[in-house]
Amino acid sequence: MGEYALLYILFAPFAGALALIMVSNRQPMLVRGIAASAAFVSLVASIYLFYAYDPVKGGFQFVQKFEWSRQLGISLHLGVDGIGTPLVLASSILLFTGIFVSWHIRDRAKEFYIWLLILAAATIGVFMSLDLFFLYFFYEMSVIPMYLLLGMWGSHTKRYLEMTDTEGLKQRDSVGFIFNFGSNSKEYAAMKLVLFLSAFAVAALMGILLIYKYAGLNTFDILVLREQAHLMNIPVLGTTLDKIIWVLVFFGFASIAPLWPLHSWSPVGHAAAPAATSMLHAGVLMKLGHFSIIRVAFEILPETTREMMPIAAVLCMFSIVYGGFVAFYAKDTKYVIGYSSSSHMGYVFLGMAALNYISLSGAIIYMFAHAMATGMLFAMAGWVYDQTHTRDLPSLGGLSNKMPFISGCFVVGCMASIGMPGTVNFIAEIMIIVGSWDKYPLQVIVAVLGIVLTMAYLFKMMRSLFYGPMNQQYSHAHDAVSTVDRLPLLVMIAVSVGFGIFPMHLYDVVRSGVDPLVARITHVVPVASEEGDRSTVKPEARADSSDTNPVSFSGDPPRRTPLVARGAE
Amino acid sequence: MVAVFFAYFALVSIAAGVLTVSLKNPVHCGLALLALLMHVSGLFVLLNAEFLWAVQVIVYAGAILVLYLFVLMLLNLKADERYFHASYPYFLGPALLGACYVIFLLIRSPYAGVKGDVPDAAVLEHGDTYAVGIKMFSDHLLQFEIIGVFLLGAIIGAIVLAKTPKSIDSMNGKE
Amino acid sequence: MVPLSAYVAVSAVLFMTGLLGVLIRRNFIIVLMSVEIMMNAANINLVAFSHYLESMAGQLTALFFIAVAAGEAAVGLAIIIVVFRGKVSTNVDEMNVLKW
Amino acid sequence: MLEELTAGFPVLTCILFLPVLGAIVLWLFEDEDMVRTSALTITLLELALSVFVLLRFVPESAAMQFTERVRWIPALGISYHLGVDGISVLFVGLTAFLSVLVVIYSWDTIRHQVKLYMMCLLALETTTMGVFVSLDLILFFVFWELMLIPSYFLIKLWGGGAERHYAALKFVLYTLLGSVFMLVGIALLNINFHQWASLHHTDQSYSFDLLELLSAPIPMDQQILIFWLMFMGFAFKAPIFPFHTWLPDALMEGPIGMAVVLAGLKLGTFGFMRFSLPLLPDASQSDMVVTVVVVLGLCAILYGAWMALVQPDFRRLLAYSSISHLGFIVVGLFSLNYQGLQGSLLTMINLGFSTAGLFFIAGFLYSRQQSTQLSAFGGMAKQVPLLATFFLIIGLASIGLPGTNGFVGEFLILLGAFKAKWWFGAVAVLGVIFGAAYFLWYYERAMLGPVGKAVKQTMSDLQLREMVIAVSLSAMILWIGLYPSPFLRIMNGSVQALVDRLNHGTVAALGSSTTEKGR
Amino acid sequence: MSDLTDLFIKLIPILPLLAAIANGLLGSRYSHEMAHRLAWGSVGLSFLCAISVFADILRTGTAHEVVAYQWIFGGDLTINLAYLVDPLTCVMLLVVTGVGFLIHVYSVGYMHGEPGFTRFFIYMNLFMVSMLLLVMGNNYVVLFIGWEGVGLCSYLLIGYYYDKVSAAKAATKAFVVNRIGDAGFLLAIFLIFVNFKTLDYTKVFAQVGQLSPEMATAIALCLLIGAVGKSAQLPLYTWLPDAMEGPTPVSALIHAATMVTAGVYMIVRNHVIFDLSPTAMEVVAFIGGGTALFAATIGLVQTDIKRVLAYSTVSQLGYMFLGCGIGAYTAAVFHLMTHAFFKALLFLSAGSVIHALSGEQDITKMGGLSKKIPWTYRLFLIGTIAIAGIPPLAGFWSKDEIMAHAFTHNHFLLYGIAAIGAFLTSFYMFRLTYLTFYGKSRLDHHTEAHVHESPLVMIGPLVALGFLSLVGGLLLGFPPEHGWLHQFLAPVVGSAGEHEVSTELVSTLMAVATSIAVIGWGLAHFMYQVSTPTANVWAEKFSGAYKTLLNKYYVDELYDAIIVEPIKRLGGLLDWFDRTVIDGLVRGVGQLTDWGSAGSTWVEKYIVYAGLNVIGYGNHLAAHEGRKVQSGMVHHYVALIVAGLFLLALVVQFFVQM
Repeated sequence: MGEYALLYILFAPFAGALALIMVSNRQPMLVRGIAASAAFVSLVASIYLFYAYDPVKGGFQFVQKFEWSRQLGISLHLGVDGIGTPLVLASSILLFTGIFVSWHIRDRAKEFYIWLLILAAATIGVFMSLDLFFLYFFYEMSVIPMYLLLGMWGSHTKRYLEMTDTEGLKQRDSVGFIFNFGSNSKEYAAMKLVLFLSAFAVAALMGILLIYKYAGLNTFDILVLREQAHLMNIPVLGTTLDKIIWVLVFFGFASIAPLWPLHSWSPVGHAAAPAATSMLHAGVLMKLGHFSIIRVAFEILPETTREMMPIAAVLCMFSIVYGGFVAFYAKDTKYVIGYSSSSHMGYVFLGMAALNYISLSGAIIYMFAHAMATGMLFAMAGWVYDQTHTRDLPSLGGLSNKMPFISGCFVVGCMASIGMPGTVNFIAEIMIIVGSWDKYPLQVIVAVLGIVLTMAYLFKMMRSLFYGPMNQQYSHAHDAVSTVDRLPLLVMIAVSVGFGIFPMHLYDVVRSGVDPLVARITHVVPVASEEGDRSTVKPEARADSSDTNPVSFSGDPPRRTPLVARGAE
Repeated sequence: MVAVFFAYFALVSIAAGVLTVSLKNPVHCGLALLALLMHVSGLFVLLNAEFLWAVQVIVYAGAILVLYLFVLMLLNLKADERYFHASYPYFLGPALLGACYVIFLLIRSPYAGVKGDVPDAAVLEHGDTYAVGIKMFSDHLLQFEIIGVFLLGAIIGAIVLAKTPKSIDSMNGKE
Repeated sequence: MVPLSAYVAVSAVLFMTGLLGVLIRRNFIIVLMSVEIMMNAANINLVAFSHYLESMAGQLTALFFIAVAAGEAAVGLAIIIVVFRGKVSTNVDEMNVLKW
Repeated sequence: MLEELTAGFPVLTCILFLPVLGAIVLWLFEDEDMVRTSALTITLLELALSVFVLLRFVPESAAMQFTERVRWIPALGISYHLGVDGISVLFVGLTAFLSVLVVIYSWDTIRHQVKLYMMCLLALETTTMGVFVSLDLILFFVFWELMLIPSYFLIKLWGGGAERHYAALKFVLYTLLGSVFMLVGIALLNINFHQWASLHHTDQSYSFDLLELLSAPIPMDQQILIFWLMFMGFAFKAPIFPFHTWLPDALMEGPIGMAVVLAGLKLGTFGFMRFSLPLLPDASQSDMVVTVVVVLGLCAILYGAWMALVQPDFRRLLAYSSISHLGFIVVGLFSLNYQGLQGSLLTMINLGFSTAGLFFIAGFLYSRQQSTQLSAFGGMAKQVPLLATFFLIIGLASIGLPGTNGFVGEFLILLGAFKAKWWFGAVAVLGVIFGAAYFLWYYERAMLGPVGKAVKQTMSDLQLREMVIAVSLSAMILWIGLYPSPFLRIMNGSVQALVDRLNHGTVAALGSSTTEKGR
Repeated sequence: MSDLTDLFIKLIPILPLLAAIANGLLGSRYSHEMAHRLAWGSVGLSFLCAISVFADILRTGTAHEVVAYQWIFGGDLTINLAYLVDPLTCVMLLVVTGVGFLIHVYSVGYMHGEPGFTRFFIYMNLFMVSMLLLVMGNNYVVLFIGWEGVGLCSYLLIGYYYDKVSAAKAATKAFVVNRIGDAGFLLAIFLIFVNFKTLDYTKVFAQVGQLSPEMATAIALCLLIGAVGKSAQLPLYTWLPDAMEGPTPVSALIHAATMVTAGVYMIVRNHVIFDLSPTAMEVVAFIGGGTALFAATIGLVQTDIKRVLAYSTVSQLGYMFLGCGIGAYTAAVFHLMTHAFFKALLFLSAGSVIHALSGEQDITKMGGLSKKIPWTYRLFLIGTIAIAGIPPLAGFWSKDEIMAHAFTHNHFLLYGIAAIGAFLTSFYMFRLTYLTFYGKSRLDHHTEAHVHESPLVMIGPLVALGFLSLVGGLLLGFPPEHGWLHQFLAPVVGSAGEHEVSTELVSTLMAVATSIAVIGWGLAHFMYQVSTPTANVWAEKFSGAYKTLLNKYYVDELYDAIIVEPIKRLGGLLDWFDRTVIDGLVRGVGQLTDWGSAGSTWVEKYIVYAGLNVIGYGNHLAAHEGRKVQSGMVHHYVALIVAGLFLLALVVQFFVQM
């Protein structure tokens, strides 16, 4: 496959979707088989990609470029760097496992798989786009299938179901509709998700178009733009253009991340979605936000990023604490996991905000790690829901006797989510903490307290689900026994723990992507030592000012320097 | 002379149009429409478009209108008591105002445009039919083909729609 | 020499008449007839411009319009027949399934 | 011959992963007896390995021995670095020893979900071992955190109390709260090392390795900050007064086996000795730190003992006595002199026998009376003389009677404390009195006197398995009490090294003139 | 020879230890016979070893220092398990092993048929071991091991009848009170280590000159606290009378002859330090004197035979302390020895009485036993006379020496106290004798029928002790201040007689002491033999004082009220504090989290969600109105299209005009 790996990864799901159109719903095994093999091809190619990516060489590899519109300067330009590679891998894994998680879907399975494949393919497309147009194209494309997946295969919340028809109608048409937190129909969730994301995507699109227009290069190509776009110092509306663009791009994409307070679509969406969708949604779809911010804002507007990222550092605290608190209070499994996801995305923002090698690498690894952890949790929440047809925590309990395997995996999932050592989350967490301390000590304290909070609500959920007295109503629930049911969980656990114990390659890959980026943003270039050990960092400006140092202590004036060395000005 | 013919054709066609819209009996409407078509074809003649004149007469008057009348008769429609729509006045006033406005705009428009390559003399040399034919089968061949396919589709569509649905009958279990 | 604006004005009047017909008549067939009126108005315009701008494109387009009108009439009338079978009426007021 | 065979044999790795592999093996079995037998076999093997390490350990040496080092995440300077020195090697043996006893104890006291229980137990053993043998701070933290998981389930699933869910969650959250702060501290150490390394242009830029971190001087204010961060982790885990409230709950509600491990293995104070003191010698010696910590320790001694005095429940009493003993250890540690450190270290080991032993006794009592409340006891000595005898022996060890191990440790601690500041010792001595008071008073009410009303008439004395536990514990207690020199010899070298380091401080030792020494 | 002596020295404590271990491990396997033989046999062997060591010391005059093994070490601290045998130790060794041996033998008879026979001997042997370590240790820590060890064995033996509530309580009390003293002792050890960097006696005493007086006082007072606890002096004496709950041989061995004298031994051993501190000496002397008088007064009215003896023990120990306090160390040791003889004799005789009366201990229910158990009676009488201080029996010499020393060294107040104490001692001891052995029998019939003389195995040791009580004083301490003992101990405690006193004064003091004792005897004779109602009359006359004395000055109650109860109550308070405040804080944090999460959820529901939904709902309402445009009527749509067209035209025109 070699250099065409990206095409395989991207188009295998599309091809699978096309093939699925041809077959009938009356042959479920064929349907599943096609979906699974498409996902498998994508997965294998991703694994190949991940391991074939050469971190020493760095940069964008496996680049493919197809001209699409010469007049507008649009081309299908694909390529991955160290940041995209792990995310592509995560997407493929979640797609593959998602297919198995939704193995038992009976209702219009074919269509379900088609949309799922398209969703995943679009997500993957974002991660490998090097063209702003296609980045946005895939971004929007990934949102649309969510609507159908939620609206058709989703589930209502318990409180919504409990309302009689007339009440439901009344609610829909009255003020009660405004305060419907916790009692949503799946249609509401789907609508909210798509509208919200599309609305903010438009902001991002405006940003992209402004870049396109004011760069004056007649190209959407990120690689060209980042080298040649000079958007600073164009005065607009009392500020400079780059700031406006940055804000548009940042908040446009941060909505899907989701950064507080733009998160409210996400728990509802998670809650309503079927398991596999939630997995992809929380696992990789949310990372589109961070990824796109990195790709667009960080790459093209490095200076502005350096000035503006403190915004994220402030908001991420709210994300962490607020999400954690609401998750603590929530009574619905998927709400808990959903809010936990939105809380955990705060860590990624923290890592991004600190803008140094360690923390940004940590943020990227955290995205990967969180994909696995939250994927596991959603898969198992989905399993429990399938067995009991409820996600209402107070009414559940004692299921561990009925489903020992699931409960065991759930523990692992929770541990991964908390960032227990041994899982890749831990590596990410520690890197974020190590990296961010100098610049944002307060945020780090909040973040570590957030870990405790995470543990509190996850353990609370675990207890309400699996321990304590069992509701006899659910005595028919059974464990995941077949290979098909166990495979996805085991795969995700293996990945999470495997990278937790052997994170070297992952780290190298991520680092190869982060290093040039941070160097651009902070004007500090990494110098590889003789062994190719890229951890050694030396300030570029050492000759100019002897006290420049990437890391500093507080309270040690002679050596005190900001973490981010300012530019020449 | 031309102006007189023009005035005649124009006035009669407008009058026929108004009648078509306002008569109560559908068949009368159809007949008024026939008058309108004829007089419009006359306008075509004034514009040196003899071929179109022929087509107008043959296709519209000969084919389409007959089709209308057949349908009218087939459905055996009686004239309605209230053949105008209930909100007629609300439409009429603004529509007439709008019409005046549009006409006013049109009249004071300059109508400047790029002159084509087929002056009147050239048409008159070989006749309109010739000119149309040359153009149609050279520059506009594709459109012509498309129209052909379109008509075929329309015919098939009309047949499919209008034929007695068998499945419904069999569903009803009789005949 | 009749000015072009005269043809255009005639065409406009006819078009308005047809439009009014579409708007105010209840009988579906009459509505279709009004559409024919509007098409004829358009044809007049096309031919007039064709003449005055010395280009055959207008005439050709008018020709195609006539063909389209034929197709439209055929399909439209077929639809009317189908609807009539169901509703025993050609009253457009009763055809409001477009409403949400 | 043996040495040749064992040269290069990664014995610590084996020790570390044998239990967890064993747990996986257990998974395959269905038969409960088979599970128990295998668990016992595994722990015995582990004990054998530990004894091997203890025997091959070169005493009177400060060097890390049996070291194994594999680069793990080189970029961040994280490595898989194992090793034992005089401070940690005894804990390895102790952990293995207690695990065997816990398995024996659990043989017939755990009746449901035996397999899972044993797996948790073995997992706990691995993580505990990991804490003791890790020389890399991240590796250490890994095990430190992982320990919470089996602990949580042990308390939650096999606990006897009604509040066990609450207790388990409280334990885990409490400990986690401390450890995350410790994690920040660890991160700061790393950052500091990085700072230092990049100034000195050394190869390794980042490092979490204990031995490498020791070579980097740390500015005083930074040391203080890191110290308090690490203090949070260790103090919450230990637990040091007033962060102790999880302990009575966890010990009360959890199963005896868990209580034995929790109370017997003093991880928190080990952490102080292993990391805080050597890494942050200047901070550890600063007046403020010493005063605060020692005062907390003294409070713990008196408070714990005083609380123990009025507890009607034996396990709760033990919990508070544990707190009291931890106070001793802390006071000893922060006396920062040879006797204090040595005594603390020895006391940590001792408590593994005495406090853990008392928990076993509590378990024996529990299995007879289904309660450890005083109201269920009274005059038991009449019916279970052997139990009462061992109760007394182990109890006396816990209150530090000469001839038992408790005395040696306590004496050294008090001596060290007295040497540091006379009033440290003078206050701590009061703990000795209270210790005797609460233990003997409880013993009197529970064991002596006429047979209590609630005491069952048909009560059997110690069974074989219980005898094994009691006798082996008593043997260890008397051994260390009467002939402690093997143990002292093992720890001497490392303690001496620690004292030297404390005396010189990092900054002075490395001759850096950039920062002032702490005091 | 020296090697052999070293071996013997090592063997002395090991022999009883081996016996204890053997009995402990295998005691249930073999008969009681075997058990007690092992027990007393091992002690006997130890005694023999002690004699041989003694002989060696006597011959060579050098002290032996034997290291058994290195015990605690590290850094600058090394503590060996090592023995120092010098004359002082030798004396103690002989007393401990000798009296111990006799009591072991006695116990065989006394304890016959008790349920925990073997256990008893295990404890006794362990006690011997501890006591031997105590006296033989060459450093403070070994001393402390023995110190605590005897405390433990005392605890075990007091609680021998553990199913008796009073015994259990007494045992706990004894241990805890001792621990208070031990804490002081520990502090003393620390102070010594901090000052001298060593804990070996010889090294400490060699450098003692460097000590500042204040430090010496501090060390001495800390040591004194330890001694006070162990030797049952004011204010920590309360455990000793309660300790009589143990079997009588225990009372004899531990609470009369050996353990309680450990305090005295310790002070004598450390006399070098005490000598540096006059203040401390004052304190020691007054504590001793005070205790002597105080305990004697309580002894006046007690009715339990063993309690009377116990208070007399406390009182006699007071004399020893008094002796130490005024520098009469040899006299103190002398009194220690004689006291060991006669008090063991008294206790064992009392045990014999109790044995004869099937466990009766109340002297008001005895009387007229002299005929029924004549041997016991005679021996008891010897003991009484000895303790009363009537020459030439043992007690006289030692007590008189202390008193004389006080007088000659100008401690007149102390002398007065001691004299009054001596009078009271004489009185209550004879009161005890009279009430027990004379007068009419007040026994109940059932008991009376079973009264019998004790077997030979019990009487034999009594006879030996009686002999020692008779002649011990003369043999060891005559002439006063220059007896054999004084010469023997001189290397250790130094010569006592710095300033010579005239023989007249000595003779006078001896005469005074004798007369005091005789007067006491006479008064007792009058009250309990001649005019029996007098005692009751006086008791009623001074009923307040009588009751106070009978209730032991309410000291126990006082201690309960001011120490024990507050401690318990404060414990309860702390428990409340722990549960509500400290745990409350933790729960409070949890509660805060709860509130925080509820608050966040509120914000989520009413602000974030509702805010978004308001937008949606606004849309909804607008659409609700706006959808009416969508009538479904084609012509409506057409009309709209047309209107739009016009609008467009207007707009276009507007722009064109622009």
